[in-house]
Amino acid sequence: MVSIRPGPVTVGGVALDNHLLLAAGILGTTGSSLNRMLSLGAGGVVTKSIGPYPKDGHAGPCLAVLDDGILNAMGLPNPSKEFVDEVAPLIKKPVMVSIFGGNPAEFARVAGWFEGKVAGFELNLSCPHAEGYGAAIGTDPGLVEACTRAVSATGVPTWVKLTPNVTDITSIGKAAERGGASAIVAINTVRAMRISTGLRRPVLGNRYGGLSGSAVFPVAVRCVYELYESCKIPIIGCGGVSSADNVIEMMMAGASAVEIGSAVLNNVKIFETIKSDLYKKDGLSPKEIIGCAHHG
Amino acid sequence: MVSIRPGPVTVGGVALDNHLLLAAGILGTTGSSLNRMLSLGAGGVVTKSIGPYPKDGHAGPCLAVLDDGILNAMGLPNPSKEFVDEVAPLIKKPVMVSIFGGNPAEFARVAGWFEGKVAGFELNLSCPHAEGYGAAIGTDPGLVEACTRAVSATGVPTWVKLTPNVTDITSIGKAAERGGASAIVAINTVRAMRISTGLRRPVLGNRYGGLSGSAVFPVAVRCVYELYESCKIPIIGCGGVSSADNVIEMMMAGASAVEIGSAVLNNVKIFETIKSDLYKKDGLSPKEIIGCAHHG
Amino acid sequence: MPTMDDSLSVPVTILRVRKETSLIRTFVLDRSFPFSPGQFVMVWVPGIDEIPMALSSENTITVQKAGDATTAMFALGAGDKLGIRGPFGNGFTKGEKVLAIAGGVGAAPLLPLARADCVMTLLLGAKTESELLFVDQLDECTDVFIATDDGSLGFGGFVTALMDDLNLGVYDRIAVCGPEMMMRAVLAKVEEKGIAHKTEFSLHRYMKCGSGICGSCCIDPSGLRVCRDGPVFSGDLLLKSEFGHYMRDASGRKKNL
Amino acid sequence: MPTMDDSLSVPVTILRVRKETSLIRTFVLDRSFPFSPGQFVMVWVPGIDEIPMALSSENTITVQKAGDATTAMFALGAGDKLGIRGPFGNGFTKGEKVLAIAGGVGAAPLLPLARADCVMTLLLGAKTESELLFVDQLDECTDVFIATDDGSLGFGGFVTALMDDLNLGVYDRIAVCGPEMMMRAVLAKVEEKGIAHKTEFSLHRYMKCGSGICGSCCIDPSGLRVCRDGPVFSGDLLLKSEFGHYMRDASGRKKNL
Ligand SMILES: Cc1cc2nc3c(=O)[nH]c(=O)nc-3n(C[C@H](O)[C@H](O)[C@H](O)COP(=O)(O)OP(=O)(O)OC[C@H]3O[C@@H](n4cnc5c(N)ncnc54)[C@H](O)[C@@H]3O)c2cc1C
Ligand SMILES: Cc1cc2nc3c(=O)[nH]c(=O)nc-3n(C[C@H](O)[C@H](O)[C@H](O)COP(=O)(O)OP(=O)(O)OC[C@H]3O[C@@H](n4cnc5c(N)ncnc54)[C@H](O)[C@@H]3O)c2cc1C
Ligand SMILES: Cc1cc2nc3c(=O)[nH]c(=O)nc-3n(C[C@H](O)[C@H](O)[C@H](O)COP(=O)(O)O)c2cc1C
Ligand SMILES: Cc1cc2nc3c(=O)[nH]c(=O)nc-3n(C[C@H](O)[C@H](O)[C@H](O)COP(=O)(O)O)c2cc1C
Ligand code: FES
Ligand code: FES
Repeated sequence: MVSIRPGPVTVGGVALDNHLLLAAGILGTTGSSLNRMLSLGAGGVVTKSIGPYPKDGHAGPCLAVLDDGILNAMGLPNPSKEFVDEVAPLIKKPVMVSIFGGNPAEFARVAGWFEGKVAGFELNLSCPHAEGYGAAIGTDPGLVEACTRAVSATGVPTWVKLTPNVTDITSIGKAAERGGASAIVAINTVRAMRISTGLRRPVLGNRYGGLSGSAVFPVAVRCVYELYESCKIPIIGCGGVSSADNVIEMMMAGASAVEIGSAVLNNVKIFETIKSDLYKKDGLSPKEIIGCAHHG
Repeated sequence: MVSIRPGPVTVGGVALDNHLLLAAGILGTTGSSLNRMLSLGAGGVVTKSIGPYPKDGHAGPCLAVLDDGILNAMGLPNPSKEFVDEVAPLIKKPVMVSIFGGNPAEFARVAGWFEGKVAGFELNLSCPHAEGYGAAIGTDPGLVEACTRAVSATGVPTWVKLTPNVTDITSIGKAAERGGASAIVAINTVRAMRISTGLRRPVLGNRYGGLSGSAVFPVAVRCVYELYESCKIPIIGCGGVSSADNVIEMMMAGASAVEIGSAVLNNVKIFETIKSDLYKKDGLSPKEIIGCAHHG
Repeated sequence: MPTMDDSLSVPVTILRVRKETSLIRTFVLDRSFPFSPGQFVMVWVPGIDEIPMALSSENTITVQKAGDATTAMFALGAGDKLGIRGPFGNGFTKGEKVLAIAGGVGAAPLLPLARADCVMTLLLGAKTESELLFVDQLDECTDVFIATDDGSLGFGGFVTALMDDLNLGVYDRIAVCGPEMMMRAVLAKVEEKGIAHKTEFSLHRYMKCGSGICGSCCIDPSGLRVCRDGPVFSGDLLLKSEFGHYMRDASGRKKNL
Repeated sequence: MPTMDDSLSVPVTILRVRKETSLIRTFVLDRSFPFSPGQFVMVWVPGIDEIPMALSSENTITVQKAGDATTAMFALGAGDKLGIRGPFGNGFTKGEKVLAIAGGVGAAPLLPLARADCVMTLLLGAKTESELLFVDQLDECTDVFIATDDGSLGFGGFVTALMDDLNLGVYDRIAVCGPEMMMRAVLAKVEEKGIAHKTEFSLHRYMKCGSGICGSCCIDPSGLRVCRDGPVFSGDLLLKSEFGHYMRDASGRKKNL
């Protein structure tokens, strides 16, 4: 097992406690659950995606647990502006607010609420199952660039999270880079569906959903690898990471840090578990690992 | 468990022995292995993809077996025209020749070799890891339409196999339909990568590969469901099918038949296994099942 | 490479529907789910929504009409189908001598606890006699004391008042389920008596995933998940919490009780 | 949802390389792979290719220089890394009294069979004395008879000729591995004597996946997969087959032997 040396971590303008962040939408609806995940070892946390208006999300079922992944269609439920009060007590902690909107102005508006109160922004340009939001925008390089610019103009570190549901993810990554992103997060969920043969209908209320967890890990590694070959800003790997070796693999593909979501399902202490395997005093420098699979 | 009534099966102009076909590239390099799979219960077989020139394929490793799928990058090895002799002894059996080429003329040329000798053609417009072939063409609706027309003009049943690695698979499905396809096959593998952390390089010789098996089943179901909503020609579901319930699920999504590939890895008798669970004398009519998840 | 064996919703067929009170019905399912009393399932009402419901026995859920999904359920009858995921959550800690306190449909998870033969005494409350849930079934397995708000049966007043007539020292555990205001009153009382630590409350919070991942059911200030770390929490833990003060709606906004 | 536990290639480090003959080297690995004699592994030579190799012991492969990948391996030494998948395939059927027949590097899978203590007699052939593989190791565990094409050691001629001096009726099984023309000659001989059914041959075919899925190693007319249904096949099955006549190259085209 390859392990890495502990040390200070700064990625895309944000100082983290370690290389592992809680992914957006996972136990990220309240300040106290975000705080709990920080105290359970997350090196940083990304909040539930916050939009310009409160949303209840899709009718249930919102989630199906598969053998090797999770299928979900929450529908971006969020308290909107009231969320400012949730993250206020976490000021100075490595908290990234995930943001979504229908156009650059909405992105800028939501970002404005949180300026000075969080470590950075993560733009959700990638949720595959909310009409008019997320991937509806994130598949269009022009819109991606414009939304990114609208937020990066604040000077606050701005990460852009990409959807894998495109013909060429690098064209979207480059658009984010042009828009002033300080880092790219790849990937959000893969558009998918399961059907209940007993009930003869899709298992999610929204019919379509997004696949996450181990099943998408090889897709996420591929996206990170492709982006590393075409973008210069740091990449945060996300999708199916559930072990220290998965973290190393993401890093070798080109990730400077990783986000973890679905693996929390089986183990709410996953951050502690991975950290104890990942970090060794005699481990390698992360620099030696990041992107090394490109030089073979 | 939902089961179906046995009976004659004709899909996209091709008469099959049952609803289950061997997917392209799986034990499809020789006439005798295709024949073996027919005698092991496949209702039809699709050959290895055949191109205009012989190809050795990529340097190895060509395949990695994952926990819930297979990652492969064979690189379209094929004997080209000599393959005519392989399928000749199988005339009158439900054999579909998979074809690839770099342009409509090449597709037509390869198809010409097999006219009158096979039950139909399946166009590989979807292999995610061969430069200039497969998905390189299959992501462009104009080229898909032209290649399809070049082959469907023969009057021989022409199935078009789609890649899921596009922003909108329905636009490609509709292009195939316009080009005169008699059926759509969805999906080919999902572009992916794994890295050996021990050897610090991608596990495949070609670096990038295609993911198949259980991991992609929810992606395949989604694609079939989307295509059913936008195309009129029959759909053949493919991707991660490994049980009779998976077959029913694909059918409910809109598939008139299914292809099975990776599941052969663990069980070369998978066709017999599934058939004995799938078909019951008192089962439902397939008509009642196909697409029923759209009416809920 | 294993073949898929997912934990998707299990389709179940409703065998029959029992009218318990004017607002509460029990749905008898054709399938049993081994569970611990206090655990719940996510009930998928096809085409409508998926909602959390305690198991009132291995193959029943007992539902109070509250809004969209429960109203849709009330239109279902024998032969209709539901999807069930679960059981989820922790359930009540078993004890030797348990006092159970139920308000309204809160009797649903307490009936199987009483049937597990460890409940010495059960206090059962409702607005009025006709809304009392499971009186006969509970009578069969434990010592039941009744309170109704309007005094139509038993003590006239809140179920919490019945606690004053009991020697609470006799019980090793106290299990509570009912409307949050009623549970808050119980918590105040046990805190006063210094026995909050042996009390357990089954919480109701808005749930989307039921699997401990989405965060919609987390409570302040611990951040614990009602669906996974609960729904049963010790009184101690709830003392300095949102419990009894506010909860969150589907969007995550706070709603005062 | 299990955490991933894939059967990806295992990285191994070469501990040392032993020169066996001018064309054959044994690579000693830092990791053991429990196997049955006759099983093989897919050896990933990083940056070059992945090729099938029999295990000559739990932690060794014995490689003859043949082309790109094997030549690249010959440039590797202690400390260099390879990837290993497997073991794959069926291996030889064990017997009480086995006759083993080895030609050239074909001795590699037969050495562990001899070491498993069931080989009574082993016929070992090569072009010339210096190309004989594992003479000392085999001598230690079985009765070895030698043939060289040039007569530099033992019988002068093909190893098949040594069979004529033996009472083949004594053996319950015959295990064969070597160049295909040599194996074909053995098959002709055992067919003639009516004992093809107790003979097993380890086949070499072009392999891409090694896992029984791609089809590149299938043999006519059975369509059986050398990597999965073999590499060891009974002489009976091979009698009316492509064996000894043709094989397929990387593209799937037939090549006559
Ligand atoms: C662990 C658990 C066990 C439960 N067990 C039972 C039970 O055994 N029997 C029973 O009748 N009810 C039970 N409930 C409450 C039940 O889930 C809600 O009544 C139901 O979700 C309402 O759905 P609806 O669509 O009919 O109402 P809605 O239209 O969604 O809302 C109607 C009212 O119910 C409230 N509500 C809605 N959803 C929830 C929710 N998920 N949790 C809490 N309150 C909600 C709303 O705030 C609103 O005031 C339980 C809840 C939880 C969390
Ligand atoms: C089950 C099995 C076990 C084997 N065990 C051993 C062993 O223990 N020791 C050993 O030295 N060799 C063994 N081989 C043969 C070995 O796999 C080939 O020599 C090797 O693949 C050649 O690779 P290359 O790149 O060096 O040669 P290439 O450049 O690929 O080709 C050189 C020559 O070898 C032939 N060849 C290439 N690949 C294969 C292949 N996969 N199978 C058969 N012939 C091939 C070619 O037709 C050509 O004539 C085994 C083969 C199989 C199928
Ligand atoms: C229940 C759930 C909710 C999610 N909500 C969001 C969200 O609000 N915003 C977002 O950008 N991604 C969201 N995601 C996607 C995750 O952040 C992550 O990109 C994806 O799950 C892949 O990572 P994983 O395999 O580690 O879960 C959600 C995922 C899940 C499972
Ligand atoms: C080893 C291997 C080789 C393949 N070769 C081809 C091919 O030549 N042509 C093609 O259209 N698809 C090819 N495929 C894709 C399969 O036909 C199928 O679309 C895919 O594997 C998904 O189905 P499955 O999950 O049942 O395997 C190949 C897949 C595998 C695993
Ligand atoms: S309902 Fe999702 S975490 Fe509890
Ligand atoms: S090498 Fe692929 S089937 Fe044998």
